[in-house]
Amino acid sequence: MDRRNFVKLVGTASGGAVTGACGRQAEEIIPLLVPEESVPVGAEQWHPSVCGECSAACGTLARVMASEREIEVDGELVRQKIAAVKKLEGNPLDPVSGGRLCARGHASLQSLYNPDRLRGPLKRVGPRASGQFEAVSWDDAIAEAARALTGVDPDRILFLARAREGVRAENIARFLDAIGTPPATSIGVGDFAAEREASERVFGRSGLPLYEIQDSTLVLSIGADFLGGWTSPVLYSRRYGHMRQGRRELRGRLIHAESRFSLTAWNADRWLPVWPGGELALALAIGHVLLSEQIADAPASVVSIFADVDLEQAAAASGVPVEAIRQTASELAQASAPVVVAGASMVRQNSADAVAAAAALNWLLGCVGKPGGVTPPTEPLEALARQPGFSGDWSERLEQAAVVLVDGVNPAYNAPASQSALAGAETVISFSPFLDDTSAFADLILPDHDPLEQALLEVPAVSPSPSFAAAGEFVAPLYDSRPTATVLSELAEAAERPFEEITVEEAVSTLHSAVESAGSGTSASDFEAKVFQDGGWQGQPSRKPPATPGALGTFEIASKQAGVVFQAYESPQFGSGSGANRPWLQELPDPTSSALWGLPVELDPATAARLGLVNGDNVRIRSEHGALEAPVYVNPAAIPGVVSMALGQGHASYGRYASGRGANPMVVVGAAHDERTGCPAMGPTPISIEKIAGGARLVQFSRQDRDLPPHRV
Amino acid sequence: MAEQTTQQAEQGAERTPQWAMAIDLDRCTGCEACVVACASENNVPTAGEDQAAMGRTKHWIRIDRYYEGEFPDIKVKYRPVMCQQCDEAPCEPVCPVNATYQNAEGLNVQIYNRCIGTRYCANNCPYTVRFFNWFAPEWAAPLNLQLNPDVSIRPAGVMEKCTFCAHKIKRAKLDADAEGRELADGDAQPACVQSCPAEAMVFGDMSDADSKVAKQLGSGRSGQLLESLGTKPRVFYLEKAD
Amino acid sequence: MKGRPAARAVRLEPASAARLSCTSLWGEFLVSLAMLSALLLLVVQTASASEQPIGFSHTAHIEKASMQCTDCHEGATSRDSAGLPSIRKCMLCHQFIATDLPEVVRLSEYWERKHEVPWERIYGFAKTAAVQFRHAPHARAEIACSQCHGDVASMTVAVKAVTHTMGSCIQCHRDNSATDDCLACHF
Amino acid sequence: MDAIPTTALTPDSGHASVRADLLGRMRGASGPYLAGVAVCGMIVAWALFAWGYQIVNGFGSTGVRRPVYWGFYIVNFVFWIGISHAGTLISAILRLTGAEWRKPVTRAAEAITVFCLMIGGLFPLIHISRPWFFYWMLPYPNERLLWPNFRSPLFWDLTAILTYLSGSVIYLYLPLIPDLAELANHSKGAKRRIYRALSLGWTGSDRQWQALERSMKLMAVVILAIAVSVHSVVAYDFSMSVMPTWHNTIFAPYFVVGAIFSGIAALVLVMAALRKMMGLERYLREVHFVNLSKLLLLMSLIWGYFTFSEHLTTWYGNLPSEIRVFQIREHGLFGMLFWTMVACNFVIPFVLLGISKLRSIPTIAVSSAAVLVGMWLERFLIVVPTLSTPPLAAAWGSYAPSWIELSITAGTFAAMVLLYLLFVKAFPIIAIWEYDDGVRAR
Repeated sequence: MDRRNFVKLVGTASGGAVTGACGRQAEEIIPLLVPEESVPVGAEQWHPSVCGECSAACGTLARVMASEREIEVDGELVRQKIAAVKKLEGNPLDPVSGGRLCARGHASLQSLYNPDRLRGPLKRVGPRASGQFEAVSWDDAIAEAARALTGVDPDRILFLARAREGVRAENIARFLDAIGTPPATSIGVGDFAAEREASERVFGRSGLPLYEIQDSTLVLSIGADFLGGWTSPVLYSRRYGHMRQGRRELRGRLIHAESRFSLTAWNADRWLPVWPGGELALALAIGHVLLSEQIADAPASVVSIFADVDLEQAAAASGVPVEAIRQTASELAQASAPVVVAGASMVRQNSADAVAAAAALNWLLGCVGKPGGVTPPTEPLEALARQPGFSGDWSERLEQAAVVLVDGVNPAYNAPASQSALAGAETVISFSPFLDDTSAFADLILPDHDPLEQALLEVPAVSPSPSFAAAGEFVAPLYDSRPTATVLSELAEAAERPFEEITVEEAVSTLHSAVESAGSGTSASDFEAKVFQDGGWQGQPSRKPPATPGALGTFEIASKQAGVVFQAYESPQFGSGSGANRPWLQELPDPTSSALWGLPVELDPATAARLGLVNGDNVRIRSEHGALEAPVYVNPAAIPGVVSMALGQGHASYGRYASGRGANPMVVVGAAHDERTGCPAMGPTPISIEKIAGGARLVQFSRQDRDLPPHRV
Repeated sequence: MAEQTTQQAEQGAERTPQWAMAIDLDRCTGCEACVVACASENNVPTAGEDQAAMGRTKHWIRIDRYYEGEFPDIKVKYRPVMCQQCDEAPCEPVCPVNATYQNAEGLNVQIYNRCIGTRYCANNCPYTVRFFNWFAPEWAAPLNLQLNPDVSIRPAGVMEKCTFCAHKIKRAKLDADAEGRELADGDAQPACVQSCPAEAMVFGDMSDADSKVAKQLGSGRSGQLLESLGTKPRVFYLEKAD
Repeated sequence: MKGRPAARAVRLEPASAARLSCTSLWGEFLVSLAMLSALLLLVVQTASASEQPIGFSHTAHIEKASMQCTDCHEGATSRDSAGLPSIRKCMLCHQFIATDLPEVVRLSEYWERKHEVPWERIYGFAKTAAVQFRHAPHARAEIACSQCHGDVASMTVAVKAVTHTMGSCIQCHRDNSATDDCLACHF
Repeated sequence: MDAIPTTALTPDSGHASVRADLLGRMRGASGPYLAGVAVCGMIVAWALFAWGYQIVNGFGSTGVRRPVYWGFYIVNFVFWIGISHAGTLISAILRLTGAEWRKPVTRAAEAITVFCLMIGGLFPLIHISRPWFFYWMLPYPNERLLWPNFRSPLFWDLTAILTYLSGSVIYLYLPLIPDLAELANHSKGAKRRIYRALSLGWTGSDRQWQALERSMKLMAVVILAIAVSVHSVVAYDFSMSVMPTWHNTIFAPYFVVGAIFSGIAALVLVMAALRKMMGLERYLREVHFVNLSKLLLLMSLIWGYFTFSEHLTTWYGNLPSEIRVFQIREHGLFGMLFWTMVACNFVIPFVLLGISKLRSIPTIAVSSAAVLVGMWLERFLIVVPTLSTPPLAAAWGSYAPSWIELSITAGTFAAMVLLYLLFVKAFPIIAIWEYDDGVRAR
């Protein structure tokens, strides 16, 4: 009972009289500004938009209604009538979302209305990562950023961006061309570098293949948690639903191989627990057994990689018994429409090879380009082909960079080792709308609009047909933020470099000419109107000649690591960590542990028993790279000796809901990476575990892991 | 209920839809999209860590998940659980002020402003799907801009729960009325059903034999949660077919 | 009521209320108590009768300028809420018409400050009542505006001519055989 | 029953001296008495503050949570309503059976009833989160055409408790009338006028005596029925639900037995305290304690039998949802409380009261205190374990009271003591005329 509450309590006794006499509510006394245009009260409008949470780029519909907010204008508090987004739903016309949306998509609304969004550009005043900034004007901020950019060797400028294809990426590419800097790179988060590299080898095409699981009778997924995240969770969930119950009298089956009991493993008829890093061995072993049951005319280059596999050795390395491998292979061989979904939801040191070997199984099964099989990647939309590719040497480039520009990624969180480089760079410029782990290192923060506040055109990572999702502007920006494309053009102007921004409208008309050449017969204006009305465009599924495998290379099976290992994974609700500042997601039970407002370290029961740990005890996890402390959740489905932890918490800075909450598993994982692509790995990392007193609490929505035995014991 | 409604239809009386939901557990992936969609649609506030630690979060819909077996032969059994909209709802008779009742369309209704807060209904709900407003809900500005004006903000001290998105049903009816047509199957979609990526949930009028939900109920896999209690839920689960 | 299944009869039907009320001394006492408090409420309300920032005359606009209610309260027949017009709408005419009237001068003062007129609401429901009122269906049912708002056309500054209580809502719903399901309004 | 020897009364207790003695004890206030009133008053004030805090800040300031939506308040409610059975029931039974030894005991018992009901009846008000709408539970004609739900056990509760309270007030008041007249004769000024008014013109005529006797007999019968029904209705709050182990046919009689059991224990404790503090050894003699202890032992046995039956049937029935509650209640955290309850309610009374050598006023008082603790625990173990283990395991939870509930609980015990302290100074705690009667009968 503090003083404030006491006053409140005493106040209620006499309070009735006061409010009764007052008559008018406080909100009516604050003047209401005349709006720019009238927003009808009590009427709803639906505007198409594009979800910016993950690479799937789902087309969405935003429900917009009149609302009111209080702002300060010239020191006076006034009310302002605004159009506010009330809800997001999937856009039924969008080929990816099909009118559906995942938890993260719904919660992206809390990015738009997050109380911790930056109100305008900021300039650092304290030491790096101290969080001390002062507000500056856009003019000053841009002038200062331009000075920083012009003063250095263009090769020492590094632009870190999200791996998303679209107008934004195109503008970034144009800007970097203008200042003579190498292309932007993503940081190995959500860019599926391993999958893309494997696709080049296995299907001879760049991009991501599309798995037609909706028509499959048996799906084997190796390393791809396609229901809990991965490339396009909504699209694959829709297809999964159809596979199970969408066809008359035909129920597809799912076998899932992963080192974690993920959402996809939940749904599988059988889960093959693979030792982390053993996915390659498993794929090779299954292929080897399939060869003996040869069912399709597979290209020789594919057959060769499976021919010389030592089954016993591969089984040992994967942690899956030979018997289970044989059974899985024979089920695949017998299935009428099998498919192998190959992915690396958790990147390993051999992920590109593992994905390639798993994807190559589809050649053995003869399901490449078949219904219910896998469709090799289609050609990207030419006008927008320039997405920030992932370059494996990004961290070295970061070390040497004088100026670092960061847009849409959070290296300080996802690759904690990069913090020293960020701290050492001459200038760090961030476009983040939040004071997150990385923008805390920035000298200048030039906050972007929220995706819902700007025109967008994005190309989904995978789509049933060539398509893009597009959105016009429909709500006014809440704050003094600016779209990054505009800022880039202003930067180029200030630096006196030739830069021509491509707007979404221009991109649409460029794309129209591409479509027109295919003979669609619509006029440019009709096309544009339809794009913005429907929220995008989709073409006919391409009928390219069947793909052929490229050079697959050699595959080496590494033996299983001994001891207890640690792996990090992208949680279904927080993704790579960006969801942590949405209260809805913080209060959404973690599927595995049912944890709220925090994420535990997941241990198997045997290891937990050995260390004397029960749910809620705190541990210190130590690897050669670093240590973290977190509460424990004893996961009945964890592989003995494999300790997992979801990404999401452990932000040093990310607003009131995420800052200082929980631990960042990447601290322990360290800087290991996929050897072919350089993509940062998420384990396995050898660790030691030690029980500690006190620490953070484990808040669970449901504390019962099991439906208790129905009868007395 | 259903029989009577059929009779009415035969007599040509004005049709009263009988709302029901079917959840296909063979499709449900446990992704929790419905949980956030529900919170977004229905102005369900978050409780914060301290209150969550006490078990005071509000999840009008939740995923109950239970592990079965031991590693490596482990399975997980899960299902979305929301107010089951029982025909014989145990929560209804115990409320001393009639703040909760079943309406003619089979909705188990909670009238917020009638509630005096005995919390008896929540105790007597075998599904534990009723949630109490321990404090007045708060949204840090500008999160309040998201609030749906179609759904009342519940004051402190009253009970709340899944309404089958009664406001969306209402809206669908008014829209149909304004357009001078009958309510069609699929016009009214609760937020959870609308969002479900795996299309596991179907909602509609179970007294209409042609509705999607009626067809799902006849699929042979249909059952109810805690069926033996005789609460006659309007939420039907189509069990996994393996 | 026709569409209600018989099983619902078990539920408390407010019909029984009419029968029970006023049959006992106890009832009479309470009714007189209620009347007394209603009177008191009326006195209090009249005493604190709202003063609008601008003495807007409904009569002048309806009778003299032959405007319709829906010219300003646009949503009254088509949307959830009738809506108060923005000053933008007032100024469409009053930039040119009757600019010298003192009330119009006050209006343009607001306009110059870019502020809406802080009209005082005279109808509406307390937030705690959790009432979701929709204008459109009432308009479709051909309920005249005056039924709930009185004869506004003859008023200068609108005054609360009809007290909206749950009793008055229910009474009208019953008279018109509209639904008396609580959920019709409270959700 | 009337074979109880009246020799328990001292031979020298003449009419005049008894009257003078008992009236004398009402006058003046010692230091410890005033200190007691002050301390209790402060605790009650603190509890009222806690209640206010709860109302202003929201019900969330208590420790109640999902799924344990009922906590200490309902436990206290059942506990106090249970104790309230002390008076009326015991005094009515003894009055109807003509047990002469009852005479110094009845007033103390009846006062317990009224005070406990006042306190217990307050708990539903404290327990609901919007107490300002409490009147919605009353059936009154209103323009909204809304009625309370007559099917709700909580409505039955309200009806039953209001009936019981009014009945027991009358039952306490009737035998007070002759004493009030006596008091009026012995006091002056305003006090005299008040006592005079309260005595309703009592002159002591034969007609009045007959009317009093008749109405008391009638009230004794009526109150017996009400008392049994009240606690049955309290039990129905639980047994009408669908919750595992609550939905139980044994609950109504089980609760009535428990109520009488705790009522006797409370009465014994109050008597022991009065005897010690007011020096009433002359009136409240060992025989009263011994007789009551026999009743207590009997109730302990019946309680033990009911508890055994309840648990046996649950265990044997082995219904999945019930057996979980059973397990959670008999083991672990709740298990400790459970076995404490068994010790308090059965083992201690059985040993201390069953073995005649051990039976004395102190041991009887100790057993009674144990029984009160045990019975409070019993109610806690009925309310909380069931609620924390609802049928769907995913919704299981726990409960711990906050300072608010603890303060209010402490406050109600203080309120009980306070009311009693005030009562003994305003009214003779032993019915003078009845006692007189007893003496005269001898």
